[in-house]
Amino acid sequence: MPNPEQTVVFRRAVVALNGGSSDARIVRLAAGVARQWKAELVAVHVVEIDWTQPLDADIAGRSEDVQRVLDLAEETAEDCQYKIEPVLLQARDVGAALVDEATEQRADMLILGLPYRKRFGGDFAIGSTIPYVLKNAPCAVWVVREPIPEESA
Amino acid sequence: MKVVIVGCGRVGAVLAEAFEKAGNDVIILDRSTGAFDKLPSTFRGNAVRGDGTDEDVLRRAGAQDADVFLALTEGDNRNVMAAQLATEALNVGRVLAKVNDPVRAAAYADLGLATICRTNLMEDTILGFAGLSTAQRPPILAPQRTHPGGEHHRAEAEPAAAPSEA
Amino acid sequence: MIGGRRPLKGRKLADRRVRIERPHAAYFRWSGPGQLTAKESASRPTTPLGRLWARVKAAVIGRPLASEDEIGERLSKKKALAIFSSDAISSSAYATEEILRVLILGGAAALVLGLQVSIAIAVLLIAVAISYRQVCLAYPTGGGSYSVSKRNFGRGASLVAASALLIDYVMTVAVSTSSAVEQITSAVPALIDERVLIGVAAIALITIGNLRGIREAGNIFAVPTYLFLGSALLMIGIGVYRIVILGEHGAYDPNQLIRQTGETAEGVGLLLLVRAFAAGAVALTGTEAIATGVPAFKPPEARNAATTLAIMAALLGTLFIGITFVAVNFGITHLELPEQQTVISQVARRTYGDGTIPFFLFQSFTAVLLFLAANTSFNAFPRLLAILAKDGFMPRQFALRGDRLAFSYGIIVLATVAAGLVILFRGETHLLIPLYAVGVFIDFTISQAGMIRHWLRERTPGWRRRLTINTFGCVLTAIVAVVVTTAKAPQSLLVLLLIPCLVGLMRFIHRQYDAQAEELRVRDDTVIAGPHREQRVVVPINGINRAVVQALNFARTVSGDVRAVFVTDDEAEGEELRARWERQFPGLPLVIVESPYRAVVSPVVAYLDVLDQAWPPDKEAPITIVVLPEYVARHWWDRVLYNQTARRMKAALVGREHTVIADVPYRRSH
Amino acid sequence: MFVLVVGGGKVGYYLAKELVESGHEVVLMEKDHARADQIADEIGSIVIAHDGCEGKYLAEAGANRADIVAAVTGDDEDNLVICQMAKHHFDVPRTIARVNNPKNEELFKHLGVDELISPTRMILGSIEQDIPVHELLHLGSLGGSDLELIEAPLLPGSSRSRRAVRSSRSSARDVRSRSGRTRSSPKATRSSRSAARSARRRSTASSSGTPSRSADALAVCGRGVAFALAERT
Repeated sequence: MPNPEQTVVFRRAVVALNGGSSDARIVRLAAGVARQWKAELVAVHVVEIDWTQPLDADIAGRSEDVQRVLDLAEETAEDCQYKIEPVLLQARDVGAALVDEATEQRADMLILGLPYRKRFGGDFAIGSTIPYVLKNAPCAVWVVREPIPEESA
Repeated sequence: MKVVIVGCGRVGAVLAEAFEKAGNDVIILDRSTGAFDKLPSTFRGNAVRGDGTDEDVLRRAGAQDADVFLALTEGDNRNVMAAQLATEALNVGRVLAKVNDPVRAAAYADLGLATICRTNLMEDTILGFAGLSTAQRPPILAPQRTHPGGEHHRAEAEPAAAPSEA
Repeated sequence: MIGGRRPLKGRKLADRRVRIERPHAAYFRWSGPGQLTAKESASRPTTPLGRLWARVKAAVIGRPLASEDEIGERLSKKKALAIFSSDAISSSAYATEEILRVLILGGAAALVLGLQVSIAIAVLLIAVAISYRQVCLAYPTGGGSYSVSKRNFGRGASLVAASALLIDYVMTVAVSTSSAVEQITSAVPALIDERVLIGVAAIALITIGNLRGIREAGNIFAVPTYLFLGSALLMIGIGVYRIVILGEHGAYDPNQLIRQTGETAEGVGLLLLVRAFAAGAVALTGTEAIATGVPAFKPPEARNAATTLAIMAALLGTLFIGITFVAVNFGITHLELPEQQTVISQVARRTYGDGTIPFFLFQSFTAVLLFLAANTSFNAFPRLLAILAKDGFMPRQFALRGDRLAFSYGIIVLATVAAGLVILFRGETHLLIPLYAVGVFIDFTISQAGMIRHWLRERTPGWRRRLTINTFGCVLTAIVAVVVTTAKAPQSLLVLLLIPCLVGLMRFIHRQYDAQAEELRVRDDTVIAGPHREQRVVVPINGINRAVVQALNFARTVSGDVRAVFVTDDEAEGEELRARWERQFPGLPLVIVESPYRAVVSPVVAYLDVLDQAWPPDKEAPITIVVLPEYVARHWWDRVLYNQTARRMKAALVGREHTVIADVPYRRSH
Repeated sequence: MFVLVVGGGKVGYYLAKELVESGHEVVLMEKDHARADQIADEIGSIVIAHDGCEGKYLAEAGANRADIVAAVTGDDEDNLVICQMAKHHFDVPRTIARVNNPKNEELFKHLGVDELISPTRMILGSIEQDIPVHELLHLGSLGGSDLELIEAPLLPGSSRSRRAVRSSRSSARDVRSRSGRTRSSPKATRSSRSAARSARRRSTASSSGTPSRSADALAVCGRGVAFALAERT
């Protein structure tokens, strides 16, 4: 229920998708929160292009797997009766692209998922993206960690 | 036979001793004098402190016109450069560079420099030991063509290639 | 922006990113490997005419809904009572009248017995309700008589039940609408001449509403149902108060009765009472609705449905007996002259006062409720048709949902038939009634019999008691079915005749589908290899032009055996063409068929026959592909100028064995 | 143009930065993680924190599609190997190496490195030409030696230099003489930049008439330092 007393958490959030299991979780979370203030949601998926290819190589646009990441996010949002605007990017570095996109979109929230990694004994690989975003993002950042699955907890 | 060894590591020291025992004239170079401790006290060859990639140092040590030049330091690039110096400037007959990066090893063999790659050697040997099939690479990658600077002494370069292929 | 890629700079000097446009995103969604889901825009029509039609459709029935938009709303008891019982409760609006219409023949003395008859019917109602409670509990997945009988008896009985139900649903619409219109004309007699028009218009409105898929209908239903219930109970309360406490009484005026019937009283006989009972039995119609809709209830579904059923039966019984009591005691019967007046409207007039606002309100509540009752059939009939269609007993179209998730075809069929009935019977309820209720009781009987089988087979705890209840219900409804049918003869016989016709039709359809399925069946363990039959191509041409060249090029990709056939009635023209042909299509056989009788199509067909006969009889017959060059006209209006021959050719070849027709359209490239 | 710079020292850093500013695609390889992070922090995500001598990482950095590979580490042997790998293994059309030991110049040229930057030689040249010391701006010290890189003019009189190089050499001299006039360093940056611009213009002009008609001057300027390299397209 919208509560006018409560402060607005965000008006426009960038939801960073990584194609993993955490995508659906963060989209659902974002939609749930955004609904209270009719905030806008932007789903951003960044495809990292290695240096062997030009940055504008025709890669992400043709990959069904890449498209599916955004399609699934849209679908998840629709399941929650909310709209999410999908953005697909190619960049050399995911973190930098996310920060730049959030800046350009004038987002006041950046939401990232941190999936639990089952391989290598199971842990949370923070990687380089999340630290970069935490350090450089122009807005508030939410990192949503997955719960540790039962059997390995 | 005049043998020049750049890098007095384990391999360099062992080889220096062996060449010397076989009655060869051995010159061994290393950037640190401490490295020469690995040589046996009986070693009577020429141990020179100095950078093997410096033409002046090599000349001063007497590496010119050597028959065999082995670049065996820990730095791939130093080895490559020393070997190329030997080929280009010192008129050495048979040159071998140890290059541990397989990509570079192959690339320089392509460029006309005999290379030996420890990574490849160990990989093949251990795979063979484990009973797996190996890439069947020769232990020493023979030069695939004449080194760019080797035109003027092609005659020496070619016999150099032949034995390492065998 | 190049190829849908827009380069962008970042905040840091060297940071770059490229935004990728996603061309598929407007139409499809990638939902899995090698799997696409079409969005609404992918099914949008592309031709101007199609767009126009879509716009009209959207205006009338609303924008298309995706399958997942179906609201699986679970109903509370309160809402369910309103939704499922509008049919049953609304029958109290005309049931009393039907009894009195029969009893009037027995004169004033007989009319007084109306109350007893209605009590008898109420008893029957209780019996049926108790029996149906069992159905609710035994079939929580929805125990329509079709599914109950299918599970317990198999195809034959279930088809009879389905046919009876189908007839009944149509009748519900016709009767409820007519009755509703009569309530309106009773209140506003000036409209009496327009009643067929009003009835048809009402059906049309309900149809559009249903094509729009009014699933959010819970509240729409609840309000009028409860308004009617409240005002009817109030009316009965006032009536009873005035009769019992104030001692008001109205006697039947024999002259009036004679004026109404045009004949003298025939005396109160048993037959008359039985007929009155049969007429009043329409009150029970719609009782089965709750048992059919169990899955729509909030959990615990079965228990909630059973409770709702009991409440509904109690309400219906009270209303029915109450209205009859008041009507009889006020000496009310239906009036034909000077103005047609329904019994319930007269009761209302008497209790609330003529021309008062409560009277008009009550009349409008009654009319609205009756329309809603008609609407319940619009929900149930297409659903039953869809189930039948899925089982292969009805044309498959009935199982398809329209843009708005409603079973459009079923709705349209129901509306058409019901409107036809309203027109045919001039919108008079009592003329329709004899056809009604017959099917209901056949249905009751079958489903109760099904329950007997069910208990005998399942033998769950308490089955003996339940078996007894259902056996009692079955016997009772069977007797009533016979009584109703005989009492309402000869019209009711029409229904009895119609049921076997429908069953026959459904069996026929099923056989057709079965035969077709058998014909098309592929064994699921067969690996399909490539084609093994030889192919040859025949291209009928009308000269050498771009369309023909394109067709020939296509033909040559299909088979090495290509020949062109040119039919002409002019020898010189043929020779000319051959000369040009040999120059331009070296090595490609051309057959010139001279046709002195100027026929074009039949010589080609005859040539194909000759080709077939020339094929060695010991080899498997080849597939002959007839490639037709076709010029695609730019506008719809000049299409008539082209391809008439091609069309005739197609018509001539469509049934020919071993023959494939391939159209090669030539489109202008701009 | 896609330029692969190996070595994230001062030279590599400014080279990469200036190239990016002038709109080229640049990737910089620096094996020291801390230094790599620092550069990435300042310029952006163009840094690969790997050793550019390793063939595998060169491939990852896109050496096979690079137009220019500039090896500017502090070690001659590394620079040589990088250029040779780029040239012969990855078919890079143009390679530039920094040479610390002037004696190696000969060898590098001989082994196919297209362009050489020799800070030692430059300083020697400057000293020979008697340029006042205070006009030389500190750019970076070269690893392992006491030498400093101050400016990068291409020296006259190198008999083996190609025509295209020669065509830009005159303009490089121009650059030096112009920037030499300015004293304070912030101004120097600006003026050296404009000098580079004019150098570009001039070198294009001066290259016309020479056999390498299509020669285009790549002018690179750092803090008070101007490089002018001619490159054949």
